[in-house]
Amino acid sequence: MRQRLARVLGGVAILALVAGGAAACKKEEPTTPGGSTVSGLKIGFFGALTGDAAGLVTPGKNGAELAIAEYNAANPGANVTLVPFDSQGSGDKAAPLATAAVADEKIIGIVGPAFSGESEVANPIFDKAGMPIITQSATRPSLSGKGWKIFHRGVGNDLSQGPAIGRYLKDVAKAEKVFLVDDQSAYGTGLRDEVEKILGAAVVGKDKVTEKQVEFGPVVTAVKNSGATAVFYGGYTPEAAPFLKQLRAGGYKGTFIGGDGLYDANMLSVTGKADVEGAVVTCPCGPATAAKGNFVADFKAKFGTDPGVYADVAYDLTKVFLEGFKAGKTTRADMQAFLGTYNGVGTATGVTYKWEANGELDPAQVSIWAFVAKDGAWANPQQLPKS
Amino acid sequence: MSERKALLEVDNVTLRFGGVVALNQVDFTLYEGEILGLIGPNGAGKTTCFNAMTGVYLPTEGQIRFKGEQVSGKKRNKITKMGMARTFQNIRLFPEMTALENVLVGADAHNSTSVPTALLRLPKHWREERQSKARALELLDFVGITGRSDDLARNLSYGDQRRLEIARALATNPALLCLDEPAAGFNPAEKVALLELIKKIRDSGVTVLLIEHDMRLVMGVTDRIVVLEFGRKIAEGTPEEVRDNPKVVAAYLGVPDAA
Amino acid sequence: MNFDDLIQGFPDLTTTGLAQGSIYALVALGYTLVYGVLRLINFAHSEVFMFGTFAALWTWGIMGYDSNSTRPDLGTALLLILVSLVVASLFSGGVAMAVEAVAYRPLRKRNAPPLVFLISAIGASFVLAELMGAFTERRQQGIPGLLPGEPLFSAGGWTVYPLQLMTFVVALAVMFGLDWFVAKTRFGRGIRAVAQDADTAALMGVNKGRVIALVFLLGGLLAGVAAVFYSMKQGNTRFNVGFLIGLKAFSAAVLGGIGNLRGALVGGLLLGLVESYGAALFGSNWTNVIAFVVLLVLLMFRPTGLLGESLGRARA
Amino acid sequence: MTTETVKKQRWKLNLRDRFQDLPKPARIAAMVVFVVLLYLLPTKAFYENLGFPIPVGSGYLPFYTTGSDMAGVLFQCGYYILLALGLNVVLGYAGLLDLGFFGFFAVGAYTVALLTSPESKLITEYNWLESPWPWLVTVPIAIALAMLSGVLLGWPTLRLRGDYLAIVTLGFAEIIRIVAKNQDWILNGDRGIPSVGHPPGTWPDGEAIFDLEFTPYYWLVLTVIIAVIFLIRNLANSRVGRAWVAIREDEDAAELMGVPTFKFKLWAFAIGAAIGGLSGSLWAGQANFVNSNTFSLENSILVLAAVLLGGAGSIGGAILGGFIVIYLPEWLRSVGDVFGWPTQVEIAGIHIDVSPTSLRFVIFGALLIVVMIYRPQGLWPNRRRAAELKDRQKEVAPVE
Repeated sequence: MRQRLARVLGGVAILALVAGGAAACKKEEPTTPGGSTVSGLKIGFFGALTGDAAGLVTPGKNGAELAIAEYNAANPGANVTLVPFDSQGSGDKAAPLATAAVADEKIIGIVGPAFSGESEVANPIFDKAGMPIITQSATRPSLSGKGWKIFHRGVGNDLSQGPAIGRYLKDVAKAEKVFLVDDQSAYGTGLRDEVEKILGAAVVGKDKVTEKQVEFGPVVTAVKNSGATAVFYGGYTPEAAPFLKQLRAGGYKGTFIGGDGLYDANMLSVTGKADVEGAVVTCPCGPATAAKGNFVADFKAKFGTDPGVYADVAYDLTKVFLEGFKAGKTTRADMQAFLGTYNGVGTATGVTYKWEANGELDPAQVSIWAFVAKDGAWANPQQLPKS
Repeated sequence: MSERKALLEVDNVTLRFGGVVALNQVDFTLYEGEILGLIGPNGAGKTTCFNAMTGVYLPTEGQIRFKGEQVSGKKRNKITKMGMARTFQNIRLFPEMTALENVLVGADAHNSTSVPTALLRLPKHWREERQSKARALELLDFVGITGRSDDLARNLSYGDQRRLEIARALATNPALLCLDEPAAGFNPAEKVALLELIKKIRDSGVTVLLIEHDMRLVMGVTDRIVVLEFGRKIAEGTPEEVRDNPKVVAAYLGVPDAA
Repeated sequence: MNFDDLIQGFPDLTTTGLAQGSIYALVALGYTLVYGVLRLINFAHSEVFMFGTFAALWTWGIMGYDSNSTRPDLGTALLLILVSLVVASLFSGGVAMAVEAVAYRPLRKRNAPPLVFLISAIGASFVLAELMGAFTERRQQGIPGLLPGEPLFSAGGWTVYPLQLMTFVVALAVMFGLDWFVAKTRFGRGIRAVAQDADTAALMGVNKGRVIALVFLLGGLLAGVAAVFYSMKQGNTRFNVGFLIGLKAFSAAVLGGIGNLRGALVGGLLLGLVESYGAALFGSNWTNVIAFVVLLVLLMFRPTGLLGESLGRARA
Repeated sequence: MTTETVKKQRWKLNLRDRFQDLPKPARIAAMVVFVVLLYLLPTKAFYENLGFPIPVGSGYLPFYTTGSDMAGVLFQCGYYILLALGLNVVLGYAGLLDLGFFGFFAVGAYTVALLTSPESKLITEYNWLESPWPWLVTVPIAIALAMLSGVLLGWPTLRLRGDYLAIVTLGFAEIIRIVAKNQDWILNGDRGIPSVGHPPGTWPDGEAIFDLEFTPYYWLVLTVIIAVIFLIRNLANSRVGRAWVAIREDEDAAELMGVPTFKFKLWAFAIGAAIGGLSGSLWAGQANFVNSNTFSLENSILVLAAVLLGGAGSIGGAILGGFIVIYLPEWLRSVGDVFGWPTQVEIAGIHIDVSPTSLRFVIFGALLIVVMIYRPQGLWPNRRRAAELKDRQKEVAPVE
């Protein structure tokens, strides 16, 4: 009996496969061959959409989806689609996905790869195929030095932000005893190194945490024992929020500062209004503009949640590609050329996107701003001096 | 048989588990070429004694010497290699291996093929494999389960499993074969066949230590008998001597089993 | 190596360690109960715990408390905790029983070998975690601080917070309750009977299926209790929090002697303390390494854990 | 009932026994054809000529993973199959439950990365090396180091009983990962080691064979798998294999029959580790970049699932299992659009992503449960195991 059931299941599976083939037959090609139409173009989104790191990347994918939905609504018949490439954040999955993305000729550009590690694997493949990419969150400085022509970075790298945080602590917060914590990610460590260079002897203690860590009791104890008046956290919201919460619960009352990895709504909501109050984040992106107000509201309307980390950046970068489509850049080469000369301000982030030859944002355009959590919102934008 | 050579000496062995004394100064010697019966009522310490000999337990006091060498504390597989093999009271074959493979595991005790040799199929592998296989088939034949070499051990009949266990033990080329209640669960006809087999084994030059419950079997085949009760040796001698020993009669033959 | 931190912070590290260890112990009991009865590492137990954290989060949300709320007064806080304890326990217990019914019972009926259970458990764990991930969009969600944030007690560098005390006390109470339950009640006898010898117990009239379901329910209830305290302590939860806690709790169970209820308590607390001290000494990123090295070394010398195994032989 | 039994036997005859009954040349010919087919798997044309009608311009092909490069997926399958083969020696033959098997993969991958990358800290910081070594030279070193780590792990731990061994091995893999995670040490943590060397060789036109294109890597790993299968079979059908099975069946009896159990358990660990390390070194040769993200515990679990899904103790099972755990989730990426499955549903104002891509692990997990319930011996079981499990099922389950 069981055997029979098992065989029936097997049969069903085979039928499903065949049906897959048959269903595929029924599908008709939506666009006419010849390529005169701009309908049906695709943008890839490359990053961890499932797995542990997905929380850092899915908001960005939603941002990109929002941008495309808005574009399709405004341009009937454009029919742009977003193709997600779920790398699970790990290098071993990234390469076949990149190869598949390259193979789909309708894909004209890629937003991502989200992390620096997978960038190292995927970007050579994109480069060989001439597929323009703009990453929203891979901030490892060395990525721009690898000679990839297609590489564009939509945010400042670690070198632009780290020193600014250090100077903020030194000059604005006037902290004399600083405790540095990082999450051992390339991003977190990169920032910590730069901050440490600026602060020098003011660093009274250091500790490392690790991704997915939830218990920060020993770090809290160490911070309190060091007598630090400021804590720098290099890393992302998922660990920073509980860490800050436990710091406050442990009676720590000093400054808490982090980079743009913490600049998102989750940092506010997960930590909670009371505990996050006074926390400072920096970001190589501008303060809220009127347009940005729309972004947050639109995002919430579409997805039912506040935009998470990098949602705004991905939204703006997707729009850069969409502008390219609008300008008739429907091949990868055209798009690459288009990005090379692009100069415009993102509506969600307020960043001016203008790329140098190596793919970095024009340093003149990168300004680092600091925001302070106040009443459950990021407030008091303040531009930090460049040196 | 005037100059008898000692093969196994159990020298004043005491074994305690916590407060329980399982063996109390047990002392006997096993000579080459004989069949020695180790008997006693249930719980007398037969299997414990057995386990101490084969290295499963370490005696608390006393010594066990095999071919003049101390056994206690040696690794169990080393003891087997020295020439002591055993079967189990509750059959412990490798159920998912074929009968032939079971015997081969025993034969492997004296082979030295290890990973590098097997990996590259060096000549040594082939030679040992050929020799062992021939020997194993011979042994299956010897114990009388010739045709079943490719059957899984678990699929053999109970009696064949017992025989296979003996073949597996013989494959290790023992000087001493210890049989732990080999006739348990047998009908009279099977017991007779087993008796013949045990004699045949002895005639092939292997000394046999037989732990048995069935008096008739023990009387019929053994040269000498050692009787244990409550962990102590209460008698030792030829079957006739033992049978007439009042202590034994009281302790053992009085029980219903004697019938 | 940072001995200063260890010495200076010793009292505080001890309290944090014990509070964390209490949570490990509660989860470890779930592993130990199931292992004691079925000789099975219930891999999906970590997800049962994770569902508990969300049950607590949603309960508080429905009652009007999210991470942005101000702390309620003590009475309200206790009420909230009580309600969430009930809801989360029942929810986790239900999930645990569902896992048993879907992933294990059919295998038991077929008398499958232990490794097959392990894979089924891994499958169940994937399904539960990823379903919750899809349902919550893999977002981390904040959990309100309920108990007063001021120290209960602070003297000479030793601070104790209400939550820490409560975690510890409740965990101990629950565990003594369980110990009593297993030792003294009819159900408990059934559990011990099945743990010792399932077949004989069945012959003696113990309903094995019901005992096993009960064991899963108990494990789930305890995981739910742990989930509530964990949620309050960490102040957030996510679909993937189960794995690490599960791993630690399982280690704790092994440390104490798997299958042994008191062993789970001892193992949990010990692991909490070791991690706390170790993190101060070597840095928090080495926490897991320290935990595993301690486990390894201990198993070298006591191969069946501190208190030895066996639920069946737990003293009546 | 009887007809069913008869039918089943005939069905069985058709598959396995009939193959066995073929004359030897025919068997060899069939194997050769099969192997050639395996080498053709990455080519898209192969799927277009499978007999399914192919729609013009449609993205979907039956069995082809359109969401991810087919050759790339096959290469991943390849090194997972190797891992599964390695774990199969440890778990399937010797019966040792190793939950941290991916740790050996990490050892292999890092060894290759450290020795072949010009940006390795061995060169840039410690000056141990003058210049990077070629990939081919580092592979044996990687295997040897993985083997060594297997022995070092096994030496103290193999005395432990099954479940304890499981947790200890789990701990081992976790320790490797945390050590790898540490930025300041030689492995460079999350920043990783870029520009890892590739296998040697150039096409006639001077282009490197092993570059970004996946197909050659797949061919390489396939060749290695075939070689490894031969070697494992050599072991399995020898004194070593018999000793392993005997240990798995009854360790005490095996020892009393003269099997040096500890030695052979250690060998099983070492062989498994070596294959794991080999797999890691092949992956590193392709990956170009190695960092700590790859070595999560979930991967160890996945390998374990592969072995048991396929059928422990069976080489064919390990291959099938290793293939399925990678291929199935990847294939699911591409089937969603075909059936018109919605990508999102809204329940009570919450948007839930229900695309097969996002739910593929739910599906995979459910499949694990279903397979274990209906085929506990695995999909392609060792014949003996299957027999044993059937017997177990027949034994009366106690009254519930």
